[in-house]
Amino acid sequence: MSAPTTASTVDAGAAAPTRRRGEAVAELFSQHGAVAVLVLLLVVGSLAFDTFGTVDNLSNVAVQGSFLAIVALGVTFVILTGGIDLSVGSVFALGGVLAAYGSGGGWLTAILLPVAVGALIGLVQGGLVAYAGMAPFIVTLAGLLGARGLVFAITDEGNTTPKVKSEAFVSLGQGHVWEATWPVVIMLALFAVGWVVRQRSRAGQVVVATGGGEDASRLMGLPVARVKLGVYVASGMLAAFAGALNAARSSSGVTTVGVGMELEAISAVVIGGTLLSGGRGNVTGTLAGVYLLGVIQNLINQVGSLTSSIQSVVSGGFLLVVVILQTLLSPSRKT
Amino acid sequence: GKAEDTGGGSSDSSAAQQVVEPADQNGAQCDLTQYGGGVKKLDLKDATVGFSQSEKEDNPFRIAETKSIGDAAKKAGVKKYIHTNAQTQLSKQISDIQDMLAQGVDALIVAPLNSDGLEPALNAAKAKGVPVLTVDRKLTSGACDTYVSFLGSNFTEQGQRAADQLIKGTGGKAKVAILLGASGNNVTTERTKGFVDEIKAKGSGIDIVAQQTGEFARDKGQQVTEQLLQSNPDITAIYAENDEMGLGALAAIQGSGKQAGKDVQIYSVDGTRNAVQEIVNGDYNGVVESNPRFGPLAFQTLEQFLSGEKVYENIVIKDTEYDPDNAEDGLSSAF
Amino acid sequence: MTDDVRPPVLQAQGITKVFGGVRALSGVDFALGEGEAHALVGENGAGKSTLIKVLTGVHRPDEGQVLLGGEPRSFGRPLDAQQAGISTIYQEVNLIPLMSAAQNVYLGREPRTSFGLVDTRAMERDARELLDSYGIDVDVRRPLRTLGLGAQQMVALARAVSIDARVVIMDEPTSSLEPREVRTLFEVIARLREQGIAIVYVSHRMDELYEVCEKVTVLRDGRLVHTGDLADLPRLELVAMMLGRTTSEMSGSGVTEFGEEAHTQAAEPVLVAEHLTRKHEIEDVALSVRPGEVLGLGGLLGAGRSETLKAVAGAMPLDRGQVSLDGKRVRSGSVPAAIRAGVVLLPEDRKAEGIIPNLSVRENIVLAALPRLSRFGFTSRRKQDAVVRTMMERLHIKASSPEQPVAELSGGNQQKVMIARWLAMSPRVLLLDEPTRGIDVGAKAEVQALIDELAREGLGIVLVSSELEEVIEGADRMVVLKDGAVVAELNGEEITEERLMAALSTETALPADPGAPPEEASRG
Amino acid sequence: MAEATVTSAPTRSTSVSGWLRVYGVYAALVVVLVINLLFTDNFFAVDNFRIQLVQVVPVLVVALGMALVIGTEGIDLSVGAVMALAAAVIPLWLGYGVVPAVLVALVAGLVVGLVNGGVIAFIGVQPIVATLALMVGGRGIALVISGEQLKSIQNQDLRSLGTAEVAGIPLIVVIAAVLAVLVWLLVSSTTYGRQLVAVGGNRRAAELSGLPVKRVLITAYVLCALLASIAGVIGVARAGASVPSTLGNLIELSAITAVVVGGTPLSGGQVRVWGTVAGALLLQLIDATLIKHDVPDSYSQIVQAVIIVIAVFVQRGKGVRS
Ligand SMILES: Nc1ncnc2c1ncn2[C@@H]1O[C@H](COP(=O)(O)OP(=O)(O)OP(=O)(O)O)[C@@H](O)[C@H]1O
Ligand SMILES: Nc1ncnc2c1ncn2[C@@H]1O[C@H](COP(=O)(O)OP(=O)(O)OP(=O)(O)O)[C@@H](O)[C@H]1O
Ligand SMILES: [Mg+2]
Ligand SMILES: [Mg+2]
Repeated sequence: MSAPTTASTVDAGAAAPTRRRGEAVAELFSQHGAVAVLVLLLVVGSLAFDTFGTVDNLSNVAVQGSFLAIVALGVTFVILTGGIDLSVGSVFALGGVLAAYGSGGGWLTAILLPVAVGALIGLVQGGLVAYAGMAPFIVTLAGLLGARGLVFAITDEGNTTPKVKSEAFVSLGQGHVWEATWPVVIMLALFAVGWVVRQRSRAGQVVVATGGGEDASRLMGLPVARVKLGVYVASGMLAAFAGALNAARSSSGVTTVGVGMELEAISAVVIGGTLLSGGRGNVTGTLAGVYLLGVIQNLINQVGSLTSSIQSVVSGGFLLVVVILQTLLSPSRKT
Repeated sequence: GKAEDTGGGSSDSSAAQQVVEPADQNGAQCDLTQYGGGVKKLDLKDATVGFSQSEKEDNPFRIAETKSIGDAAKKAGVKKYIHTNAQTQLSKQISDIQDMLAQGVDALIVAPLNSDGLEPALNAAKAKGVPVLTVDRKLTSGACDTYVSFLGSNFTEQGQRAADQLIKGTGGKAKVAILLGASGNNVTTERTKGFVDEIKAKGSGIDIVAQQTGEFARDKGQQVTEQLLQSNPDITAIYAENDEMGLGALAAIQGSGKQAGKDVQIYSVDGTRNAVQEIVNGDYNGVVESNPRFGPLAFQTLEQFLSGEKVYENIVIKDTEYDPDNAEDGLSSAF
Repeated sequence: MTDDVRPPVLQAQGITKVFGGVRALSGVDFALGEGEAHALVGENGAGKSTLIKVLTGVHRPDEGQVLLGGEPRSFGRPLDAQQAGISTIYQEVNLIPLMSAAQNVYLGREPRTSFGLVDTRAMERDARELLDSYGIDVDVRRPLRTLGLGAQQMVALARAVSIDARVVIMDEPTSSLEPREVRTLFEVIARLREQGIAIVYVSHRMDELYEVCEKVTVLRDGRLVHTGDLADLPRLELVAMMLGRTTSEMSGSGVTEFGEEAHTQAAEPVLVAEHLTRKHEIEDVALSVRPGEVLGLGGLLGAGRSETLKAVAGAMPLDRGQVSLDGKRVRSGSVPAAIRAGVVLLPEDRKAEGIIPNLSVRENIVLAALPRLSRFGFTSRRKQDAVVRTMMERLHIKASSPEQPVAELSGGNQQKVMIARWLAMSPRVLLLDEPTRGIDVGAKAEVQALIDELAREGLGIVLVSSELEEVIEGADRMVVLKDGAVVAELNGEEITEERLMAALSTETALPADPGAPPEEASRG
Repeated sequence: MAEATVTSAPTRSTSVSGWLRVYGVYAALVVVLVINLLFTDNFFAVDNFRIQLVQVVPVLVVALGMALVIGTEGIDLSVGAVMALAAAVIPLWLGYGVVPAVLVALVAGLVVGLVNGGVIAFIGVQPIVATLALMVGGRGIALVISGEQLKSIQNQDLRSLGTAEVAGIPLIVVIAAVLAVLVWLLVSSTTYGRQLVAVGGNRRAAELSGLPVKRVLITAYVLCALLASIAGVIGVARAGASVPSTLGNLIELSAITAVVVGGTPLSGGQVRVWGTVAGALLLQLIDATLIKHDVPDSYSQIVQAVIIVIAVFVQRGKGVRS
């Protein structure tokens, strides 16, 4: 029972390099395919419409996408753990209303109040998922109902729309820093943090591991439950914060915003190359996914004559095409 | 929330032109110099006009509205006409308006999704010196400041008139169930307020036994009515905040073996052909109209304004109403 | 070499664990002395893994307590145990397939830069060195799932050992390791013991136990039947204890249950596979099996034996090559086609590719045969029960009832269920990848005898096993693979460990694959 | 092998929690019934139960299909859109009579099912996004087909489908019952049913055992879409109008909830047909209770959320994932 270790180590490794190269390319595509498609669209758009490539238009697109982007950032981490968060749309609305109420006490409370409540909702949902082993889909579906109910409960069945009182807070949504508006700057900052957490922090590694194999992670002695709890809290906070920003932008806490936002966020995340089953994906992809959706909308508006029904058909068809490409390029495709 | 107005039949915009309430003709006025930072004179012939629709054109009211404005644009012979649809998403409507501004529109017609929350878009328009005319839903922000003028119906008054019809029709004695529109929707709020206040004021013998949302949808209206009729059989009248729910209620009443229009009376707001037809059939008791054909009046107002004339800040449409006496003749003008 | 005055570093007292009805452990005591290597043995389902999971906080005991260095400790989760200095390799590889080998080794304890961020470069460097020292020369950035089960097991080992611990627990670490890697493992264990680290070692391979351990604890049906020094316990007696029989009942024959004499074989091969090629996996592999013949596939870890079997069974798309049965060509890359032709594969990774955990034993057995056990698409319970009964009897499958969820069975019995699934199809050729992986001596003997019997009944059998004796004694003919290509074929008497090792180590310029880049051609 | 058990195998248990896991939804149903009998006027009346049964039909029929898809570890968000499509095509073909119209509606469902299933089985797109695309696009297509118009149905045969009775029981209720039995037979005692569960339990193993995995998947999505289009037809017949814009809005969520509340884990490998039926009824009764007591929208949404969580909590199996 003995084989020269030196000789044998070589043979196994031998096959590896080429194998890696192939995978690397596919990996690159599936992770950054969204970016590629986005660039492509931008080029096509500017060629097709002379009003598309303008600074004016593009900065619009940037601001418009920033709110969804912040929400999707949180959802990305939830999905990475193999979970899902359907409550973000309702929490987004709740965040806006609370911010408007809170703005009475200045811009700080206008932010802290919604973020705190968002965290609380995340805590409840995360607790049920992480410690009671309930299905995230159903827990957050209940969250979707409950949070929206809460919105109507504190606004007299949505019959009152609280206005934002703090000027400082309003300027947070509408003001500029250099050329960019605050929401964009804040969003980019959050994504920078998100990128570091995902790529370069232990927590990020555990998040991905949890999604890649929950039981294995537990047996490896990783703090699975805590991490799960964490991502739902983060998602809740980000959604509420985005809602607050949105309220600042429109200087009122509208009760009907954020309907269907959860699905937009999820598709953005998936278009961004994150596996819905968890374990693979990154935040840059999500950012690209969000702006893909945004640019499509903008292009539809550039045409300026499509009926709402045709618009739905177009966005639906596009979504399908993108996810198909995405999947075909993905290496971890099950066969 | 679904569109507040739905029905069937044609939407040909030549029928039943809108006429203005004479009462409101002596309200405040606005002109080029007063609006925003001031607007330059302009002939519609060489103007690009944009229309931001709030809800999907999947129901007669929206279809009629969009069509009417599109036709009027053609008639006015504008240089370019573009239209967008916010698909009941406030954030999208803000984006839509900003996109159109980026495309360099000279004037905007906006059907606001919500009375609040459009500030960023409107401010952008103001900054660009682009006049904004709002139709069908009134903004809470100031006329001749964030927008030139509002032209549309008074939803609160529609509610009042429905109440008056009901009081008259039931001889002042009834148990009423209200089918509310979608929660958080201004139209719901105002049509409820108008109705309830009027009942309080004039209908001592009438008590409201239930207020449940039918989300402006026929099937939901039917289901809710079925439940309510069963648990309180003594209901003698239904007030539906749009025709679709009213027609749903009709189906429910017939299903329960009661006689619609007699045992249980139905009143609703809209003026769609289907509902008016039912009055003719004697199964329906009253419909208050909410006229969607804003096109001609809107462009007339724009023309005046851009040519430097003064225009009224509040141009309230005089809505007709249908009851068993006039339904026959009114049928043709219903949309 | 052990002196019992030292207090046990890890101890279990009167542990009882019940899984809804099933009594996995009842009143088990276990004591692990400082720096000792302790064998934990027992049949499949005896409770070894369960005991380990109780010791490491995966399961909470229903009764009894765990003591660490004398003090009672109750670990809420594996993390607590790990922090208390107990490092574990659980049965069945438990790593993250989508993450790289390096990440898997350092998950949760990644080297960090001064800013507290993960230092990827350092991590990959360390991982590479670590794995190299274990003779696993893989690209540590590659997702783990692209490695074979064996390589994965070595990564798991690397992880467990690189956590500095006082106790290292290994639950069947060698179940899919080659002699070479087993060597490496033993070297590692030796190193650990020099550092005074205690080892708990679970294995169904007797000779390994005697080589590594000085103490032994024997479990049967969740009860402690014996604990003491291993040296003064004859192998036969140990086995008897595990199986609960007396030594007299034990057959003292060879290491395996394979009959000595070669099988009588028909002249014409039943299965012929040629030019099987898939880039980076296997290169122009050819093999043929005659009815009644057991063909062994030899090779080192990662030689591509599993790939070859998958290729023949249509479970892996091929770039080139074809399989034919009785001269009739089988559509390649289609499992159903292969099965229809009578070629079936018992996959290597039982958990991931074999059992359907939520289904009962019965449903797992009849799964493949369902269509022929149904009428007009309606399943016939009567026909099913007939098949299931015969299979469970013939293979001695231990289950509370045919309706018990297969996930609750122990490894060995799950393996038998897998075999039963295929026998129910009455196949022509049986492809067995590690058929005795992780199953106990009793069951192993039964399976080996079964293979023998099936061959006599005229089935063609291809056997892959990481246990040399098994292939050597079992096979009538052996095809040796290296880096996915055939390097030698041994017949009858030639089949010996020496010849095999020779074939593997010799500098073979044999089918060097043209498709591959230079660095591949220059191997050895 | 404890790992495997942790991930999916339902461990038979004698404890209370074990009992609840299996019968929780029925228990909940009884509780809600009792509460209503005590506190709701005119609740214990034939016509009340008939209303509840009639109203539950669309969700129930859709949920039956959803249960199959969830059994394969998938999900189908496009069911609402399919109902809309069915509603949209019916008026166009009603001229040729009810049967052709209904058939065309079913074909519409079939097509959507094939697209969903094909994209998921052959390309391997994740079900939730694949079906999300059709959820968005499908309703759009429906509106385009219908010319964005809603049309009243004059055809009496079709209308009577919504009102007719068989031995005092509404026809559509009978239809739903028959469908439930059929689905139950399919799952419990056909080759396909068992293969479906196997695919949901361990897809790779099913493949290696020679099961026609792709066909099984596609069939599941086709069946789901067909049931959805049936629900669409029923919806049209009930309302006496084709309203593609609102018909089946958000029904996917109700259906999924019904399935999960009924004890079918989203992790696949199991289909509990009668649990699903009970789940749908439970949701319907809760809804009815809240309406009959005139609870405002806000609180009724909160109450529903809480009840759903409780119902799923008591019968949770460990490791159930989205
Ligand atoms: N999670 C579980 N749920 C139900 N029963 C279980 C569970 N885990 C183990 N069992 C049962 O407990 C008994 C012991 O299982 P265990 O895995 O400890 O055996 P083992 O000695 O490790 O066998 P093997 O040598 O095959 O690994 C078996 O009968 C098994 O069916
Ligand atoms: N020691 C190793 N070094 C590098 N790669 C390896 C090693 N072991 C396995 N692999 C990888 O695993 C794959 C094939 O291994 P696999 O285990 O399936 O082959 P095998 O001959 O069946 O070995 P096993 O005995 O594990 O079945 C190849 O991709 C190979 O690169
Ligand atoms: Mg074990
Ligand atoms: Mg192998």
